[in-house]
Amino acid sequence: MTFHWMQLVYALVSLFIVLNVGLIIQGIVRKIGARLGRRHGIRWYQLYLDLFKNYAMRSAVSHGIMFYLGPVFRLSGGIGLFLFMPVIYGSVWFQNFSGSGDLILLTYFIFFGTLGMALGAGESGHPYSAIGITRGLSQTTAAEIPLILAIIAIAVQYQTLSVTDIVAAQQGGILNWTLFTNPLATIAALLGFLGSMMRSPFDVVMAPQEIPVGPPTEFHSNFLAVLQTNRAIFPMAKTILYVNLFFGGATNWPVLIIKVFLLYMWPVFIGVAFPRFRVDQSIRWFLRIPTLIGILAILFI
Amino acid sequence: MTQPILFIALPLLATFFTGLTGKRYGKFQSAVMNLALAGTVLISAYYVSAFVSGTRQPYTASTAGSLPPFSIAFRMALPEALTLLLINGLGLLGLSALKTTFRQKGTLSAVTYLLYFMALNGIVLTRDLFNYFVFIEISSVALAGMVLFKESGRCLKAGFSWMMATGVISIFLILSAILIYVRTGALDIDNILLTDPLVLYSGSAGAFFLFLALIFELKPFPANGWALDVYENASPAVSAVFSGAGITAGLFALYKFLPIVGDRWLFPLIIIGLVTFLFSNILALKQHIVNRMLGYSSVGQAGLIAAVFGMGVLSKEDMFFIAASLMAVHALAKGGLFWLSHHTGYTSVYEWAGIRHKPLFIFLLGFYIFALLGFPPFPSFFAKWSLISALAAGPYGWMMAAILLGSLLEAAWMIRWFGFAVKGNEQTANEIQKTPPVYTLVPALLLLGLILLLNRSRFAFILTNAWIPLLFITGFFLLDFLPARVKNTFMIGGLGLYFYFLYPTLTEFRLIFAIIFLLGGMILLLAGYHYKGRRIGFYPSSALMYSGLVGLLTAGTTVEFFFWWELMTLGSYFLILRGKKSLPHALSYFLFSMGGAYTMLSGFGLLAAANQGSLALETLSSGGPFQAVIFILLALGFLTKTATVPLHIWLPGAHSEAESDVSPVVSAVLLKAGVFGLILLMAGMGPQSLGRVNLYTALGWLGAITALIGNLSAIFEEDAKRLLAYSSIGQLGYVLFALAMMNHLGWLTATVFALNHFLIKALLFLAIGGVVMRVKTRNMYEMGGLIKKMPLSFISVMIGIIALSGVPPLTGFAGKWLSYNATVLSGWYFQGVIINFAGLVTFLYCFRLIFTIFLGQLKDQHRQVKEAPFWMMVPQIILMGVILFISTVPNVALKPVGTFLTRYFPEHALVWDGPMARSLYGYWNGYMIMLVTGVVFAAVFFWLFFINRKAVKIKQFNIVFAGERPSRPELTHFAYNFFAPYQKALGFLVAPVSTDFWNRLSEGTHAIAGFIARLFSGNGQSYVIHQILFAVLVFFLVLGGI
Amino acid sequence: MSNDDLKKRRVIGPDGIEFEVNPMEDYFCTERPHPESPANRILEKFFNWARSESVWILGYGTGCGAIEMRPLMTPRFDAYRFGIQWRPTPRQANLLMVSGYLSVKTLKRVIRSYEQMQNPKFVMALGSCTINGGMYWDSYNTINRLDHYLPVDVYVAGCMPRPESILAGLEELKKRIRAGKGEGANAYIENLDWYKANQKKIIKDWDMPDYNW
Amino acid sequence: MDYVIQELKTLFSGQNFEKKRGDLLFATLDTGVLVQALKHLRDMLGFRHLVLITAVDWIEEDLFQITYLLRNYTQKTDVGIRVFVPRSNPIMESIHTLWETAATYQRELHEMFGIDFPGSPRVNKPFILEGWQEIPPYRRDFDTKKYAEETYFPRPGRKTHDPETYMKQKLYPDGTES
Repeated sequence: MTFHWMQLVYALVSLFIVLNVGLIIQGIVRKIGARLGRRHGIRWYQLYLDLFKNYAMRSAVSHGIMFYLGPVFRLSGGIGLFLFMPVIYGSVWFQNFSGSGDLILLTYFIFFGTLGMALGAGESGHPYSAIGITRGLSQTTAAEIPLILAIIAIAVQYQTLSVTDIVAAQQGGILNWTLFTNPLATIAALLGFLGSMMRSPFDVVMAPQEIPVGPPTEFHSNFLAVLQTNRAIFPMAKTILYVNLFFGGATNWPVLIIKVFLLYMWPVFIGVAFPRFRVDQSIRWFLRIPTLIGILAILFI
Repeated sequence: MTQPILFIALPLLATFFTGLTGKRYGKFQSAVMNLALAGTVLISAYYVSAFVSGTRQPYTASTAGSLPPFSIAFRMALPEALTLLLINGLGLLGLSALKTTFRQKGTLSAVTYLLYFMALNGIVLTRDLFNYFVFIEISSVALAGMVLFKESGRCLKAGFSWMMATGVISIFLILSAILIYVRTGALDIDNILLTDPLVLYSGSAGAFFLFLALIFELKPFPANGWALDVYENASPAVSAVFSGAGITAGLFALYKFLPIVGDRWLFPLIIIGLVTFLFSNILALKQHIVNRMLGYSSVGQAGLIAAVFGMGVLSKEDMFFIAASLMAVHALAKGGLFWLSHHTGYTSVYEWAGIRHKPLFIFLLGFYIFALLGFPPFPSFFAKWSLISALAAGPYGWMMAAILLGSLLEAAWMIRWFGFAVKGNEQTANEIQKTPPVYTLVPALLLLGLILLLNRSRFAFILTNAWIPLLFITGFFLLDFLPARVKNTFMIGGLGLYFYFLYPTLTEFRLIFAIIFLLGGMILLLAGYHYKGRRIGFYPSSALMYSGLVGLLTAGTTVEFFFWWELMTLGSYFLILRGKKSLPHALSYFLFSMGGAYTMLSGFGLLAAANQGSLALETLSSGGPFQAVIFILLALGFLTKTATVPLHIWLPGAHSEAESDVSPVVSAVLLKAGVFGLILLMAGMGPQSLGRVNLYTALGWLGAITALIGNLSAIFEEDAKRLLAYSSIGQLGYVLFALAMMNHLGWLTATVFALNHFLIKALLFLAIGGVVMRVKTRNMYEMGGLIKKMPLSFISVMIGIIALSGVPPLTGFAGKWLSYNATVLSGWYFQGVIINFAGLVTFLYCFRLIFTIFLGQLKDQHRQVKEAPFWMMVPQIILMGVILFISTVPNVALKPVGTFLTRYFPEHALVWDGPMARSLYGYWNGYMIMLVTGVVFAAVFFWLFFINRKAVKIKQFNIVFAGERPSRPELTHFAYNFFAPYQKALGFLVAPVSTDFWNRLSEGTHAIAGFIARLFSGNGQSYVIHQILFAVLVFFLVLGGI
Repeated sequence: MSNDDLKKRRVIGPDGIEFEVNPMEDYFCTERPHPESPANRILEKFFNWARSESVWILGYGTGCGAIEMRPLMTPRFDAYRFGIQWRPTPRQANLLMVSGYLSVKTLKRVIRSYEQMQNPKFVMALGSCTINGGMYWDSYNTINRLDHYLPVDVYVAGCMPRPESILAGLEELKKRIRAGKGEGANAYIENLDWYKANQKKIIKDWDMPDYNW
Repeated sequence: MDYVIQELKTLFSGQNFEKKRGDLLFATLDTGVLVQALKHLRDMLGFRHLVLITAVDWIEEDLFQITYLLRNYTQKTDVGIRVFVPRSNPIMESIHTLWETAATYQRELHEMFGIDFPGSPRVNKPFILEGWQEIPPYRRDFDTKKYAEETYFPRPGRKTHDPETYMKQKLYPDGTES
């Protein structure tokens, strides 16, 4: 694959779009959550304000070079994940750098930021950071199992690991979506998805009342702003991956945004309905029902 | 000019002479004794050279010119000459150890000694039953006298038991002589054999009694308590000749008289011999008194050699070679060990730590022990090999099993002893006496080995192929007095040169593993420059190990392969043993390696048998009807080395307790020997199945489970090096899994994993080793915050863990990507999921490793710690460079591998387009990934740096602590029991099941030994009863059906 | 917490060399803070707007007033709609809400938390106790005037003030921020010596560095 | 309750028995027998729960009164044991060996009254008064108001009213009362 400079421009454009979409979707989601609780809730643009505010903080303290690099790793992880993903099917513009690697690259690149962030948080020397990270890592390993099963199932189903090819195979009608052609894999992956979105019942990582916000407890000002930027991009990128794999991808931005929004609501719904799991409980949970469904998905390809 | 009678006459003359000169044992008497024994040695040496060169023919001489039975008929031939050389040589050497005894006890004691040797010479030379009886009597009485050199009640009791027991033997012997004479009218072997075999063998009680007497001379289990008491209680200097010379003579007598006894008794002989061998070693396990242990060993070895005499399957040539090698090595090594024991004066193995500061003693102890155990390059190694190969040709699996099991047990207690000597708790050191004989035996053994080898064309490769490495090893043994830095330079240069010369001949996997073994070894050796002083023992051991490793690559035959395999095991064992607390772990490493080596040996034996004795490695492809069994046996050997569950329990201790620059070698380099073996095996033998079980499927599952168990165990470790060791188990599990897939992608994955594991584990072990060197603890919760003090080590570990966990853009991802593709390709979905779960678990321990050591809170006592030593950093920097290079352009490394893999698996190869790899399913462009990640990272970094340039640098207690402030770093560093929730949820998966199994096995063996040991009460009467019962038992068993 | 672990101590390193550890200097940053100047006027106006519309409160209850802060999050009062959110760590919070009387012991923690917040940061004090000691004015252990120890932006009177008044106070605070008057952080640093003298006058066992970064 | 009185009287020569209610009894004991008496009450008479330990400063008598309140859960009765220690040398035997919780009460009494309980865990550590340098604040000779005014920067302009007259004035400004 040859490299064109225009690709860079396209990539930046799509990055800009997804940043805004991410901020707005999350604002709206929180608004919806508030309305469910009969509150007005935040304004839909509140996340912009928070972001600006944090970028505008005047002072900052640093625990050391890794502390500095932690958010950098995190944001590069988020942006990188997005950049390695084909966003709009059939569009020359928005393929990003998906030619660099396939589905496996995406699933492993998710950890790039996580690991870097863990290191950064670790250097702060705050015990809560470490506790939060151990929880997060522990839970993630378990949550990934149904996802791996689902990925293998669809890889076998489509005989490819290329995301573009998987999306291509789902074109031509809603019934071609993996959701309908391989419902078990989709269910397994969606259950795994819950574990990676840091929402209840799997939000013991952050646990504000217990270990104040877990890993990022020492991050503030610009560091936090960078993390917030990532928090807008990273879940979007992950959700786009799921849309691509299971929900037929998208051929234009509006469809993509709608699909992403709907899929994003899935952990939100679960989150408002279920209380928090302890880490060992969530590990056990992931290793039971979702894993079983994943295994069935492979058996019934 | 010479006559065999001189062997009797010389000692007799000297006896009279010394006896006449009075009671005092002075210089004159000593000179006479030395002269007499030296004379016998010279004469036997003359005979040996004469027979070998063919200037003399074997002949029989009779005394007094009359015929048997009225004269003493002596036969002289090459076997006799060699045996006599051995016996008299030992006698001569033994003199000096007994000098003080003779001085104290007077000439009478010296006379006893000479008489003993006269009797032994007689036993070897005589062809006559009655004379044999006479000489046996003389030797028994003489030995009883020698036992009493040490004055103690126990000696007296032992001597008395001995007399009673030998009395029984005499009775059997004289009975047999009478009975045989009555039936055949002759007493000498040749005449007896002239009579009709029917007459001789038809239920002859004479043969039976003769058999019993011959056997009892060799102290068969369990009717041998009397002999053991002698070993234990007599002076070790006496035991040395008793074991070295006495047993040799007894064995020779057995060999000589066996034709009279007849074929019918061969099978019982094997049984008795093997049972003795096996149980003696079991019993030795429980002992801690060195002399008694050595006694058990002597008895056991005698049993083994006796069993060899009984093995009709062996060709005459084989039998001669095996028996001669075993006898010679046993005589010399056992003599040496007893003398060592005599000169150190230690009784219990625990006291042997006293020789720690005497490298020469350590060297000798190791030399003798490993000669006895049959390690290369000693002749016993080739004897063992020939024995097993010969047995493998027939349905004698149980014999192989018994021999190998016995050898394993022997190794267990011997190595434990050796370990205590090198690493045990030091006790008050005895004043060690000056000791001439022990030194002189060393070259004798080597010489002997070489002479024997020259006679065997099948092992001639030692002289053609192996002389360079062997010279290399010997060189390091000889140059051990040089400073470590000089030796290190030699070693690096040597490996480099070797690689340079070897390079043109290496292809494919051999080249890859040569790079790992040699270039990797060179890089890791750089760390050795850090050590000052001499590092006695390090370089010879390394030389052994590296030579062994390289030998595996150049080996063209199975015996060569096994030769180098054993050398490598030996060297690595010494290296591991160098660690401070590595005593039990080195032992367990050694035992597992030996176990693996023995299964491998039987596998190779069966293979050779299936190929009409051909030893070429290419014969792996034609395993005959037993190919599945061969595959399993060989695989077991290699899997032990790669520490596959459940054969893994040796690894964590061995790797973690080794020195800082040894751990990376044994982990990153040594484990690859097992991988190389597996590759050789799988490529050679192809798909295998046992019954309906596809062995590769089984191996795949085994690999997946190993990966999971290894990684899960790693996350619950508090000890940094143990964590890395467990991680190695997991990584090797991936390799096994990938290899077992038996397709192009699988093997490519395995290669990538192996290479990666080498790079990463070397890097991590070096980095952690450097840290441990500085902070003097391996517990991670005692460290923390070291990033401020050791930033370079931190970077090393960071690169290491990113690569290890398989996060793009570093090399680890290549393995993950390939493994996914290979999983889908082979349809091994569930194993693949376990593998990937294990991969995720890697994150947990990786984070724990870097966080608890480098991040978090710096401790008080580490505030002035410095960066790891320069020479520890140099190899790390090189390795980091290699990792980054390969990560950026993976095609440079992977494309050639893929190309030659198509020879094995032409289908489903990767298609390369520059740095872009395409498989059947996906694609991956390492260069682009690195580029995009790098650019994004740099952009974000500069963005943050720009907006946040004013950040105030604060210190470790400036954290938000709920309004409080931290008081002590120890209380603020979260590190202990790091993954408690994980333990709660999944801890049951790492319950130490296999450790328990092996522990129970070992405890059980010890319990058996303890139970049997109760037989040996030390009571003369009960020993006689044992003998009688033994005789009855043998009689009924033989008559009852065999 | 006693001062013992702040005293200098001799420790022996892993290589056997003994050396001195001075926790005050080795474990804590001793740098003196300096005021942070605002950005240029237009940008600062925009920033101030963003700050006023995104006030993150440090959820820290010092006294009885903490119970009045909870209803702010409920549907009835719903402070979220004004851009007000709670943060569990001072590092990420902008507003320190002192909810009631402060004893000497709690004041120490409040000071620490305040100093750990980042510039710009605001203080809002609830209840008469923070204004003049309230009903505890003559207690042996309760401070009377918070503004002697920390720069207070807004006082909300009452014993205790109801959530409505707190909301009104927050509105007032937002106005101040938008007007560019929310410079308490800089004021604190500029008058650091005075504040520190007052603080040290009543906190007799000063067991922390002068400025808690 | 009578048997409690009986036992305390005969075994520990208790005095000044006051039956406040049917289920609440106060008694005064000598300091020397207190621990034995409490142990007896706990183990023999079922008063297993130490409700509280408190002190009163009888500055006029130059005594500190320490009161131990115990509860019997089966009979639902309480017993308060009083002992008196001299103000000049306020030392009392610690009962943390009987109830571990007593250590906290004793620590508080030590801080607030300056009564020492030798051997009680952490009794010398500050409890709520970190760095207190005056005489213990609950002693009646400690002038709280003066201390507060000197220390805590009182805000000028504070007015104090007598609650009764002030409320009267507020509620009935015209002076009528009914």
